Amino acid sequence: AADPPVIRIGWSVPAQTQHYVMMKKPGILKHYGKAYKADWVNFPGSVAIIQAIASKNLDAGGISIVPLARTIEQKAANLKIVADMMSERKGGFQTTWVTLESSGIKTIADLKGKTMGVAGYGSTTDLLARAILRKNGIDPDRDVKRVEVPFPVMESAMRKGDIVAGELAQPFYANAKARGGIRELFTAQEVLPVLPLLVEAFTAEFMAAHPQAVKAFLEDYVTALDFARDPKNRDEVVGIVAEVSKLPRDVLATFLLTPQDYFMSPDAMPDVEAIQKTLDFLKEGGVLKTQLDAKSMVDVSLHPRAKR
Amino acid sequence: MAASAAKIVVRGLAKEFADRTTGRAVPAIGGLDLDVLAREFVCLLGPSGCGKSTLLYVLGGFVSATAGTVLIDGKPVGPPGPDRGIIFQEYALFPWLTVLDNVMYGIRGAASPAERRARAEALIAKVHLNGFEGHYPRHLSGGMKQRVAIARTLAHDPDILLADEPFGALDTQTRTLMQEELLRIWEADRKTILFVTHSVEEAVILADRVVVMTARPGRIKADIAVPLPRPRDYDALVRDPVAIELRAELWRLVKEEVVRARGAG
Amino acid sequence: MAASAAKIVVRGLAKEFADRTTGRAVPAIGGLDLDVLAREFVCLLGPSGCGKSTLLYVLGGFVSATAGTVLIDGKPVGPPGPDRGIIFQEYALFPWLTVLDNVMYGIRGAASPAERRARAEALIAKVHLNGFEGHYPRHLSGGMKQRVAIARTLAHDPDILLADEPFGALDTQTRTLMQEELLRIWEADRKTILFVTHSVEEAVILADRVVVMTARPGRIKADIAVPLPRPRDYDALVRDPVAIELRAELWRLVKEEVVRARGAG
Amino acid sequence: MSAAAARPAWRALLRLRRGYSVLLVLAAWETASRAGAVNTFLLPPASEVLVNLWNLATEGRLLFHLAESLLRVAAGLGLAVAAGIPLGLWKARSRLADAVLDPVMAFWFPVPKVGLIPLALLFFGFAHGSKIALVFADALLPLVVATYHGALHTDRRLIWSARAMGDSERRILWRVVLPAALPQIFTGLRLAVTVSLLVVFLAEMVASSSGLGHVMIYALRTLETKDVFSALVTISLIAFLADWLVIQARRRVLVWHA
Amino acid sequence: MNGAEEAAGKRRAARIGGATIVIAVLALWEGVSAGGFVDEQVLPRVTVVAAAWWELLLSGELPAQVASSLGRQAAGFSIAVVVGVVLGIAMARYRAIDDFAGPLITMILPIPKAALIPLVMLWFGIGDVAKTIVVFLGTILPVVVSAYHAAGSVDQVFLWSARSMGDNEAQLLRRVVLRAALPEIMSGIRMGLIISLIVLVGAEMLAGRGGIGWLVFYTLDTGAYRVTYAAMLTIAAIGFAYDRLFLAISRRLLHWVEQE
Ligand SMILES: Nc1ncnc2c1ncn2[C@@H]1O[C@H](COP(=O)(O)OP(=O)(O)OP(=O)(O)O)[C@@H](O)[C@H]1O
Ligand SMILES: Nc1ncnc2c1ncn2[C@@H]1O[C@H](COP(=O)(O)OP(=O)(O)OP(=O)(O)O)[C@@H](O)[C@H]1O
Ligand SMILES: [Mg+2]
Ligand SMILES: [Mg+2]
Repeated sequence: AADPPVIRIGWSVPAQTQHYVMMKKPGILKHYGKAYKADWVNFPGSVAIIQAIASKNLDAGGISIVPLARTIEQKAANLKIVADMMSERKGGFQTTWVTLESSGIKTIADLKGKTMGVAGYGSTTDLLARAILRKNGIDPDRDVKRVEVPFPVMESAMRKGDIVAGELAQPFYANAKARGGIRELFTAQEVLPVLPLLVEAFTAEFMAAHPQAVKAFLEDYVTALDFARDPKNRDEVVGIVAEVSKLPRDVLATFLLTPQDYFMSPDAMPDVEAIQKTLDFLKEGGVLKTQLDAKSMVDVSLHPRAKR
Repeated sequence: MAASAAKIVVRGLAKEFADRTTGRAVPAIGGLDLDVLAREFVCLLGPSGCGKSTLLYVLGGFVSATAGTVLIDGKPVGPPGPDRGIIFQEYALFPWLTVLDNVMYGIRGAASPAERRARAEALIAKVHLNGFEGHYPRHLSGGMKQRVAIARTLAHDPDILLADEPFGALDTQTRTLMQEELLRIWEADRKTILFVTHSVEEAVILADRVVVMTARPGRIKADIAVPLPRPRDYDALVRDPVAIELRAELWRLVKEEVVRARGAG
Repeated sequence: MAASAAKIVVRGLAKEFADRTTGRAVPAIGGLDLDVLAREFVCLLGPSGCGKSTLLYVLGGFVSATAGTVLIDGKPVGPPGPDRGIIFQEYALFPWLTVLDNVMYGIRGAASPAERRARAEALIAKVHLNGFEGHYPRHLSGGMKQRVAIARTLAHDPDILLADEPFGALDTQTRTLMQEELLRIWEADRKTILFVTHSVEEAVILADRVVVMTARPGRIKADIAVPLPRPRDYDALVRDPVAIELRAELWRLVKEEVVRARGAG
Repeated sequence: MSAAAARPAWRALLRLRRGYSVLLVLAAWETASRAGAVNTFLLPPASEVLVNLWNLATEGRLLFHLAESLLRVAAGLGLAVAAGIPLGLWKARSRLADAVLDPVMAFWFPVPKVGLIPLALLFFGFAHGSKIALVFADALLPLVVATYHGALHTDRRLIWSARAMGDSERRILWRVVLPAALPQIFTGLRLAVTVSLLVVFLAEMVASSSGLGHVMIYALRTLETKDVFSALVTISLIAFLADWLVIQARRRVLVWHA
Repeated sequence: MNGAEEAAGKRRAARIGGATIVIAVLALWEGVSAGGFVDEQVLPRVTVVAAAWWELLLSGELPAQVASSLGRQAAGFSIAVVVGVVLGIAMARYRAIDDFAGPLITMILPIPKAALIPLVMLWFGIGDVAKTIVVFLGTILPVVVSAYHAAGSVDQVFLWSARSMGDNEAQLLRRVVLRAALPEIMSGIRMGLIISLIVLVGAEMLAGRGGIGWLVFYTLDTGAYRVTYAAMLTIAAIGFAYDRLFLAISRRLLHWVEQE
């Protein structure tokens, strides 16, 4: 038989547990090496993965929603969302804006005139924070000073007093919480109850050329997801994530695969409705220039758990 | 003498240097005519700063003249080439090469490496530097460097030799030995030599003709044949009336220019 | 002469250079004794490469001796200082300073800027370089650079002057003028001068005493007083029997060493 | 006179001669992305980028960020010059300083300073301080190394001359070794200018709320490729200008040099 | 006391001084972190970093990452040296090449490599070639600028001497210009060597297939700072070793250069 097609797939950290399991435990996968092979390439983030896809160096990747939407809007690459990866919603962790208990900040309105930390200007969470601030009567550009602080430094900057509030993703939230003295200020819940954080995307060209490979890949993807979600494997999965992220195991153990972790949908199906809401939100915020249709962006024809 | 027969013909040569600091032009040579016949040994005398080195640079093809023509073998002077060898006033030894390698630098042609080496070693012996073949220039005394420079230029055996005070850093006795060596080479290899010197004595011993330059901007002040038979003996010339007369005359000519330059200052 | 009275006392001085390429030591000076009295004008003659410059470097405090003692004013020679001025064989002008700034470099003390400038300009005039105050060294001829170096050293007015062939790049006539200038300064400012020269004539005109060095490794071969009254007239000395005899004697002494060096090769 | 009249135009052409390769690259860029040879998402046409740049500039936002970056470069570079040249001179002239500093620098310089950004943020603040510190840390390398190598090979007779005229070692450092090393120091300065620009943008990309690097990373996150390239073109122009200034200064200061 | 003894004494004092500085810095680091002056999460203690380093070493990850990086670094650096020296000398000697390449160099090299990554991906992919090119682009600047200025200030009389001894252009470049410019070129190469290690981080950001620079950037992102510092110290140690090697080679090549 001919060699199975190679899927060149981009991944990044954090929050791609399905990928990490697939990379580190190919033994549990049914089709790996038979129906397809995977070339796992790490990138610093979704933008880099998209650039690699646009320059034809990748066929697929775990991508966050804003860059994906912008890519499709600009027709830079014909990407299809084929599976859900992680989302922020009730029942799972949501990026949280926190303050110190001692800071005296009780409500969002108290932030007026204060300095707060932004992990990345222009990122999805930044757009959400802006919307929430505005909703609470605070002009994000004028009423507060917002400085860019990398996630890992956020807690320290807050404790040191450089900023009074800041956003924390996992594992930084778990870490800060464990050290105590932190109070939650708000989450994105208010503006977007469900935020599809990361999705698995393939180029339409690759799907057309190798449908069997993609199908097999998605089956394995679901297998990895099931493996990760199985409580008896938790220790092993924590170990895998620790190895991949190089973060201390004990830190990860405090939240990983608990309700404090990002939400992984058990059926791995993309939530079209939530995606559409997110696209609408982005259009409203001016990030997207055109109205995109979530349905046309999603292609679950090869998804093993799609209702046909 | 017919201009066409001369090896080197200089007509109306002028050279000005742009002085970047003041923006004015500094005239170094101002309308100089000179002929040098093939195989002639011409010495050039002149006050310090009168343009002697500059003249050699123009003949060597290193700097271009501001005005005038320079013909070598009837053709306008070209870029620097192995037909004209030059011994620079400031030696210009390659500091990254040993004495031997400096001298071997210019030897080329069909010679095998062993032959080239032998030739270089012979020349090093002629300038009395045997034993110093492996030394780098910075480990040599002033006079030794100068002798390496002489050997290096002689090694590549140019047709025309332009020498800028080549013996200036040598004691009188070593200088005499070098003069004898140079005359031997000149006679054997039939070179044309233009030789800048500060020493009237040296000019009289070496030259067929002595050319005296004026103070800056340099022109030819006098062009005097040396009517002394060769080989010339140093001790004999001390007492030779023609030589004494010639020396006095040259002395007087240069002195005039030095005084003039001083007045002009 | 009592050693204690001498300005400079050198005893058993030896200097070897390590030759990194061969690993052997090259002896430059081999056991040299010399006394120079205060206000004495001593000329140093010797074959090329015999260690004259090296001796000056040791006296200047630039290089340390391998063996022997050197006393200046009765004290072991210290690091270089403004009491000993040196004119280097290869000029060592600061290329980034103009002629004027080079000469002004060494002038210090309580003088105001205007006074220092005036002093520098006077010295520039003395070496006949008026008009070139604003030039940078690389725009000067060899002889002009040498004269700037002379002016610079004289400007800072050292007690002891160590001069390494300071007139080597000058034509005989300019050289004569410089010699006169130097003698005037020596007499007026009562300096002690150790003067390396290649010219027997120059030594006889300038020196109280002429010291002849042997071939490398340098030692003192002869130490001869010059019994000629001052001021000495160039033209008169040409015919003076004492001077003629002295020149011949010095000539012979150096020649002997040159020949010996050649033989040793 | 016709020659005199023709001169300005001729001069202008002469000046163009040094810029034509840049024009060629711009033309190639434009053609490639217009002809569809490259994905315009990755490389938008030059003309669109330039128009976009013009819009950003007239809007004023870009100029603010440019000023922020330049301030950081100027401060960091200034500190690096003030520290690097004396350090290089001292290292070249004192065997003790060399022996102590050499291993320290050999260890410190190759450290990728991006890794120190979190620390710099906490130590020097989220505004200018951290960026200035990083610029300083990296711009120091070319200045110290160039000054050191330039000073090391100072003609010993020049140093001797100064000593014989009574200069102290300290004075010699400033009056002899420094000018002798100046040609190489200028090489180091040229490099330091480029390095500073590189570092400031990198630091601003990792964590900053202003500056050209911030503009670029913001545009990158929202995939506004034209804004990304507008920032890049601005960086190029600034670098070109800064380099030109250094070369002019070099020409003026080194009149005595070949 | 003779000169050799004095020199040895100074060397010893210097070595002690150097060691003191290193120990003082490490102690300060430990103190600042352990004493809570800086959050341990941002600046892990030396002992923690050392432990992480040791772990990475034993697991074989560190040697593997270093090995994969050094290949790219060596390739990028070597090409940069060759191209940089040739281009720098050519620019100094030929006006036309200077006019063409000069503006491009000053406009392209200051662009952050991270920003060029999309284009590098487009033209060179995401493999070793692309990363080597990024290293090359980062490293060539000091080499080319040094070679340019050095070749431009070669003493005229050397060129003249060689010409009058019949050197053609190629011989002149090889036998005189390159040799005379070598001391200054070497200082550019020294900077290039150091910078080639620094830009590994940028190059390996491109797309991770490992490498010591990738390790730095990756863990900087995940917040695993103890690994970041361990990787940075490894790079510093490699840099230190390279610099010693450079000095040994440079001393051999430049033994003819005058030093007081
Ligand atoms: N590169 C230059 N730039 C400007 N002026 C120069 C340059 N080279 C020489 N000059 C000037 O040209 C004149 C002639 O210089 P040149 O070196 O030819 O003199 P020279 O006769 O060789 O003197 P010397 O006997 O002292 O060596 C001098 O006045 C000098 O100042
Ligand atoms: N730095 C050095 N390293 C090794 N050997 C040296 C060094 N300097 C000088 N020498 C050697 O020492 C000897 C004496 O040199 P010195 O310069 O003192 O001679 P000199 O008498 O001044 O000769 P000249 O009249 O030619 O200038 C020479 O043989 C030279 O090769
Ligand atoms: Mg001359
Ligand atoms: Mg000497």
